[in-house]
Amino acid sequence: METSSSLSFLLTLPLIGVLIAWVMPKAVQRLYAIFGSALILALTVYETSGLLFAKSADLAKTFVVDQKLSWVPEIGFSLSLRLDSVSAWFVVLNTLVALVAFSLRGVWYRKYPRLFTSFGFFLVFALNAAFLSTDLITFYLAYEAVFIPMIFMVGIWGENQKAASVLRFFIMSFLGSILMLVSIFYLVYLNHEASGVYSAQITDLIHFTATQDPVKLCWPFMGFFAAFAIKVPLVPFHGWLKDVYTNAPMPGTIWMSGILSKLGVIGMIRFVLPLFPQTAAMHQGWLVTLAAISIVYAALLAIRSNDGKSLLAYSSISHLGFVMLGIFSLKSNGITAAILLSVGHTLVSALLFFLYHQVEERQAELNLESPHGLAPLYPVLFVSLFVSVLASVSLPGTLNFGGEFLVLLNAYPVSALCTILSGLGVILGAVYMLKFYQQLGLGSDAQKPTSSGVITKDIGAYDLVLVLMLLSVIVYGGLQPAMFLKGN
Amino acid sequence: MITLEPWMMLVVSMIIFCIGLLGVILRKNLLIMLMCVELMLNGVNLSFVAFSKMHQILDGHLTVLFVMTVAAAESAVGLGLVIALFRNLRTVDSDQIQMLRD
Amino acid sequence: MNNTLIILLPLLGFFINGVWHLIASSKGKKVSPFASGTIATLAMAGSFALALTQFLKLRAMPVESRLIEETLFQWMKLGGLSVDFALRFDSLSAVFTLVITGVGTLIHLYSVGYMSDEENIAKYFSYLNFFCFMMLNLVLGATLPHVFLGWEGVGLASYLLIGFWYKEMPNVLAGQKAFIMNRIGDLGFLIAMFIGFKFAGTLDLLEIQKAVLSPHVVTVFGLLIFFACTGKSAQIPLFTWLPDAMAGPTPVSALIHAATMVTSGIYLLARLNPIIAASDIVLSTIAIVGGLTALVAAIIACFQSDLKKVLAYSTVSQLGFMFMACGVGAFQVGVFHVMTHAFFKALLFLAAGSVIHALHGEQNIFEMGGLRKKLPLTFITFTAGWAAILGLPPFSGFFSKDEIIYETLVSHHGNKIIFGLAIISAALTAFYMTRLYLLVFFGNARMDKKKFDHAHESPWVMGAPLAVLATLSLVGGWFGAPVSLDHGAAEVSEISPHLIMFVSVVIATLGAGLAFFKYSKNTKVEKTTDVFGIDRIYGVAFGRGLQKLSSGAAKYVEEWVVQRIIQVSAALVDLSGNMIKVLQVGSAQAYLMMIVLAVVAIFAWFFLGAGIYGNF
Amino acid sequence: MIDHLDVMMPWALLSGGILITLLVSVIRVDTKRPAQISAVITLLATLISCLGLLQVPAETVFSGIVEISPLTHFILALFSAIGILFILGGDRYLNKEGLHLSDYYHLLLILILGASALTCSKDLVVTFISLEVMSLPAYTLTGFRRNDSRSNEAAIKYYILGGAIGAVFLLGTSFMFGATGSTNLNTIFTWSQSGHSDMVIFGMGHLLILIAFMFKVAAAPFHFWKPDVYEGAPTPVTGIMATVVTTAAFVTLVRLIHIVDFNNPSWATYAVTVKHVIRWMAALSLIVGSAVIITQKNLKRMLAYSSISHTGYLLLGVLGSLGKGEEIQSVMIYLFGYTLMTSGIFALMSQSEPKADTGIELIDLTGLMKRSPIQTMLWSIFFFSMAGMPFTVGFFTKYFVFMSSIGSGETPLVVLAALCTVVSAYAYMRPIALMVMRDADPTAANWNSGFWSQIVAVAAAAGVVFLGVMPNAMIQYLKGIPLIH
Repeated sequence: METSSSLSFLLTLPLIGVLIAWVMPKAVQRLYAIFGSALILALTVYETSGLLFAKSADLAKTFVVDQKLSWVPEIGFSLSLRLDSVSAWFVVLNTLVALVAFSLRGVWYRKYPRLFTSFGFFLVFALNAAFLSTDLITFYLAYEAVFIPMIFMVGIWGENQKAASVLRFFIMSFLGSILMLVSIFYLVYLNHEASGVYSAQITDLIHFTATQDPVKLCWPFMGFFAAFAIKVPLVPFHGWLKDVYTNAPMPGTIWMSGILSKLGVIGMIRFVLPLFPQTAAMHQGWLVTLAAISIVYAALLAIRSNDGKSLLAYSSISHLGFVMLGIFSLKSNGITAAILLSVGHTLVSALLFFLYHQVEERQAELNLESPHGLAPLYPVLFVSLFVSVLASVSLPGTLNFGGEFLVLLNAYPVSALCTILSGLGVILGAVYMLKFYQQLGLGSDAQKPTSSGVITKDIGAYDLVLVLMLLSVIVYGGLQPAMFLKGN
Repeated sequence: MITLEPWMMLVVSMIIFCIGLLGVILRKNLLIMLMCVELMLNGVNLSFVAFSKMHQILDGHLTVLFVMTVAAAESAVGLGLVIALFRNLRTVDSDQIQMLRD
Repeated sequence: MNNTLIILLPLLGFFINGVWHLIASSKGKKVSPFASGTIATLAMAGSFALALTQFLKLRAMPVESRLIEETLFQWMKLGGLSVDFALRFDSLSAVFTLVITGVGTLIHLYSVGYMSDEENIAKYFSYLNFFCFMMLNLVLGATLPHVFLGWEGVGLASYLLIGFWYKEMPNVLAGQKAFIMNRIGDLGFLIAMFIGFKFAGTLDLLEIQKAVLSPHVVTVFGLLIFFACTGKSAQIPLFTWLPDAMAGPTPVSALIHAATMVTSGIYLLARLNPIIAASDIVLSTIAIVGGLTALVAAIIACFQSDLKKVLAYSTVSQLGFMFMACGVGAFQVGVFHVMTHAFFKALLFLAAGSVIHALHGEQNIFEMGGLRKKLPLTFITFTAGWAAILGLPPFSGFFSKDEIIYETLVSHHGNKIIFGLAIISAALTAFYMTRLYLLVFFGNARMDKKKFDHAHESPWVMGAPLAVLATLSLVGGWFGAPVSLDHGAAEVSEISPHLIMFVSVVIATLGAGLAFFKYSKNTKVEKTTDVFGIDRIYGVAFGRGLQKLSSGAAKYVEEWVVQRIIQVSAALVDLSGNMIKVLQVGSAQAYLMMIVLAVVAIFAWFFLGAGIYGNF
Repeated sequence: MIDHLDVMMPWALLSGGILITLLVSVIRVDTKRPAQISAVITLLATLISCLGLLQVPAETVFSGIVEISPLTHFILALFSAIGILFILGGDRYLNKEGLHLSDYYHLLLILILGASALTCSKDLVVTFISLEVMSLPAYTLTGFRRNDSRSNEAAIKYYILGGAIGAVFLLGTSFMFGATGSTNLNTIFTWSQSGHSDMVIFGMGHLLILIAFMFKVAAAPFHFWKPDVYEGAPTPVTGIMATVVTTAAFVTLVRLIHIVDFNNPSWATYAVTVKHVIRWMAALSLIVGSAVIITQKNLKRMLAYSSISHTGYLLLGVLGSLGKGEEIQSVMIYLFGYTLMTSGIFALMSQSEPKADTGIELIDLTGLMKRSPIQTMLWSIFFFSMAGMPFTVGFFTKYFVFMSSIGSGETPLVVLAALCTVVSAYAYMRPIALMVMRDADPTAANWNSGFWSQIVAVAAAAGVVFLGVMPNAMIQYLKGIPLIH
């Protein structure tokens, strides 16, 4: 095994970032945030490179790092972290999403900029902790801690209906996570009864649940499922999503759709399936059905959305439905495909929201009911947007295609019907994403706005570099998904 | 010849206690409610004496002395509060003091 | 290496033109159409040359082992699935590659002239090159996912090119329609792949043919593949996008919607012919659907007044012929017709483009007439195309179409119904093509005098491709089917091929004659009639239906169920809070009363409920 | 003779301090500083001497009616610390309200003396007397705003209900005395291990005593007094009641529950009864607390309902510890954490200068972010802690009570508690939303952070966060304190 320095490093670095934000002058916060997160990204990639770029799954296994820091030994809490090829991807994506979110210009760099930057770095910290954690309690703590900056982010920099939407977001997520917490306690207690030690270590608990009757584990399973189904979200647990996505400031939206939703994904992969393999198998029928319904239902809602953000929000639910479908196939191949797809979804949704923000900066009133015809005015921006849209509709050659294709391929033997239903989502995906692009870019002969204060230039050089970076990962991943398919 | 059995004293004490309780619940005058609280305490005092007699020990009697002292202090405080209230509201009717609710 | 270069050259062209376009348009400059077109055409020509060398190399090989394979890299590997990014050049791919690159080169060349006024010319050529790149992936890909890559890629290119003039919403919507209808078919492709992988354990095109599959699986697989083909090749039920696709520039219609992309369905069926032919249900479905499409499209074509739309329906109809051929097991005949059709239909489109170009965008055939003098080259080449599609000997169409009609009768998968459908469609084809031919080139000029006077023959870049294609339309059929895929065909039959030949020529002549009588003098304006109303029905069923479904989901499920559950539970909590609050009346005596009640309850339970006497 | 005066030193100091403060108050001077200073010095001395005695093993004094143990020292230290915090933090509030009288200080000291005596008592009569010693200053302090009829009303209500409940407690004592012939807890416990006669009368007595303390900790359905009294009382007094009185009452409640030997099979049925009573009260407290809290607009009433729901959680811990005396640390940890955050909240609250005379309302918090980001942060920390969010002490307090009641098979109740947590979390998030997301309402209160109250709030917030991240020391220490012998 490696030395364990790399893991605490992944956690301490963002925290240092939080502190430095308060000594930096307000005017340079954006610059600081971008450089800081880029630095963290570079270091993270460097640290995890063994896992990310390993030629084979077996080779990757040699780079897995485990670290256990005692935290509250009296009650068996420990800071157990594990960096393997699954968490490595999520950790890297996390910082990448932070970089994208920090790169946006907006009110958050004018109003309380330090607070924004420090919230952002805190999010990076909490998410890293959640992605790396193999101790259920630590995971829960990190999982909850993510709310705190998120609530404030929506609250302080959000738009009109923010209070109601953020409260709903908080309450629904909290409902799920507290049910998970009770389930964790229950498992820890049962394990304590059986083995005499308090431990929330996933390895210990897996040993324990393996000996239990799967029917008995139904309730704890439901607790975990509720938390992650709300977080991802699966239909019908998505009631919080649209409002908070639309009212959140764009970085918040990017964080939420890009990486917060992956908390649910990693929770399912890391905790639910290993802890309750048989229970999950018992319930597989409706789990798969739920995933398929999510795909189609969210796509239907997206078709009707006339607001870009809510359209993208629903499309996010729809795509995450595919991820869930792969996970609920309960086969390691399906799960691996789901990881691939969630990497793709993270990149694409971050990119789409990022570009949509760029469009919004150039034309304030963006109603998708009527065509705006902006593409000829900002050709580079719209080409980027179009390629992102194509990735989102999972055109072959993009990362998302590999993900969706492999997910469906592995889900087909489980449930042909649900796979076909999900396949309808692919068609509907094309319908709404094309609508999104066409109404923004095509169909009318627009003029550049003349009023001052509005950006009239095409996408800036820095933004373009960022976009190209993401796009190249998406396309490279589409041609070489093997890099992302090293198993879980 | 009828002897005074402890249970008889207990019954009386319970009756006194309940009278006191009912008084607190039903009367509208704060001063009478105050007195009824004292009545409750005195009912209990009686039961202490009864049990003390039953067990043939003096602890109960001793307790009664303490309780009486406490009751005196308590009613002093109570009266002070009622006076303060009366200064502000010019009433000692318990129905008039229902501003804090919900 | 050559296989790779064949696809890389168009990709390179795509990148050069694409980046050029972006740079130029963000600087507000124009790209020279000639330079841009030269790059694109050269890329295609190079590709064609390479394909030709590969083809010759292939010819030199022994018949059984005619295959040149190049593996570029491993694409996907997960569990039992291993998909390589490999290019396979065999005789079937060769035909398609040559058609794509050859006709493609000509159309690129033609576009240089046709699109010279276009502002975003570099974008146009980059899209064209991109299309060719994807189409070549489709026909060269060694695995089903690779074919699917091309399959979706050409769909995308088609979307972009149909909506090329994107400032008008109808064009954009036509592209969207094409893309989405293709996607519906693609779903069939996807599921076919899933079934194939589940039962055969591989997605390699060669291996999957060798896999032993149960008849049931074969049938489902074949039907799904065919469903995918109906999308891409515009067959019933997914054919309505093709006429709308005429919103794109005419060379695009010629290349994508006549010569190449729409024939990829035939390619796929021919490629998978052992599996397709293994199921009678699949074959007869293909034959019937193909026949019906041929007939229906031909009927609709008779009522069109838009020059390009007539040709579009004609394409649909001809594709129906090809599917008929596949459906009776004569895959090589289908492929033969793909080739000849590519020549003459591309020719017809380009010639039509030339007419439209000359008339500055006029597409209504009742606003034309008498153009044979004004546009002699166009007229001559169009005549060649006309003769070919009618199936007049010795034009190429004669050979392929005649063979299809013959096979429908003699193949043991064929029968009289299909034969009847073929014959009637052939007659109708002759009718509407002649109608078109007469209305455009003969009679009086019915457009403005000024417009007529302004009409002039196209420049050589447009003329040369016309000439080449006209030649090919003439000679393209002389050498017979270019590839042999014998499954159930070539039965010995008592019916003489010559008899069928005779019948088909007579039928074509009859159709043409009827049109001649009707349209040679009388040129009363006919409005386009939506004969079957299929488009309208689809519009209601899918367009409006989807909107209804979507708003229904939003209103009834989202608003009334999902959101309502949240609201109601919030309201319930609030209500319970308010109800509990009712007890907080503010009177100390009431509080004491409630305390007493609680005490009484506890004691009652202490004495009664807990069975205290039994245990104490 | 009294040969344990050394361990009694803190109480002696406190009592002496009370006398001195009383003396100072009696000498009329214009400034109230002398009483304040003497009170602070008294509490400091008490605190220091308590801390010095923390390691002294438990021993009974005064012929068995009082037991001095690490727990009682700890609790007195805690109370003194809270007392200091509230004297310092409330200074500004008292001046503003015109309540700065010397009497305030000695009443406060007597309250603390009574509360700490309550936790030491090993005799029911002593318990009664210390209960009254605690309650009488509490009544008086509640009515301390003499010229405000709301304050008077609160005091009267508190007084009447408290007096009646005192009588109920005494009745219970009398029954216990009747059944066992003693009021000494050790004797009663010994009796319960062997004696089998008069169990009904004993059970009645025990239940009455429990009910009396359930009233003191405001478990539903005995909670009605709490919102009204909280609303009427001066803010620092409310704070004292929420911390000192609640803690003392809870510790005593737990001790009094365990005067019966539940492990003795002959008490099995009764144990079930007690368990059911506590279970129902816990469930009702949780439901009432969390359901009503979301309908509240007055901040103090909100905190009253919040404390009712916290009582529910504490009862969960009690339930988990029933018959397992050593597991009482869940209650202790909860009380400690709750005390910490409540002190902070009340310190913040005493900084307000509401414009309406109905006290501080939620609306007074609107737009606080714009006016004072630091206050907003402090409020948020306390509210997050109340909701049990991670990295605050509130998470660990909940962890322990949940764990301990899952351990005793109360999982459905824990699920209920979890659901109630969600509901009350909404109530705690709402003020945060108001502070952060709304512009200030024109009728909103002014906020003036006095130096000392700010220090108190910051210290409490730091404690909340520190214990939320590094709870080891707290857990270790509180685990080592046995409550019941």
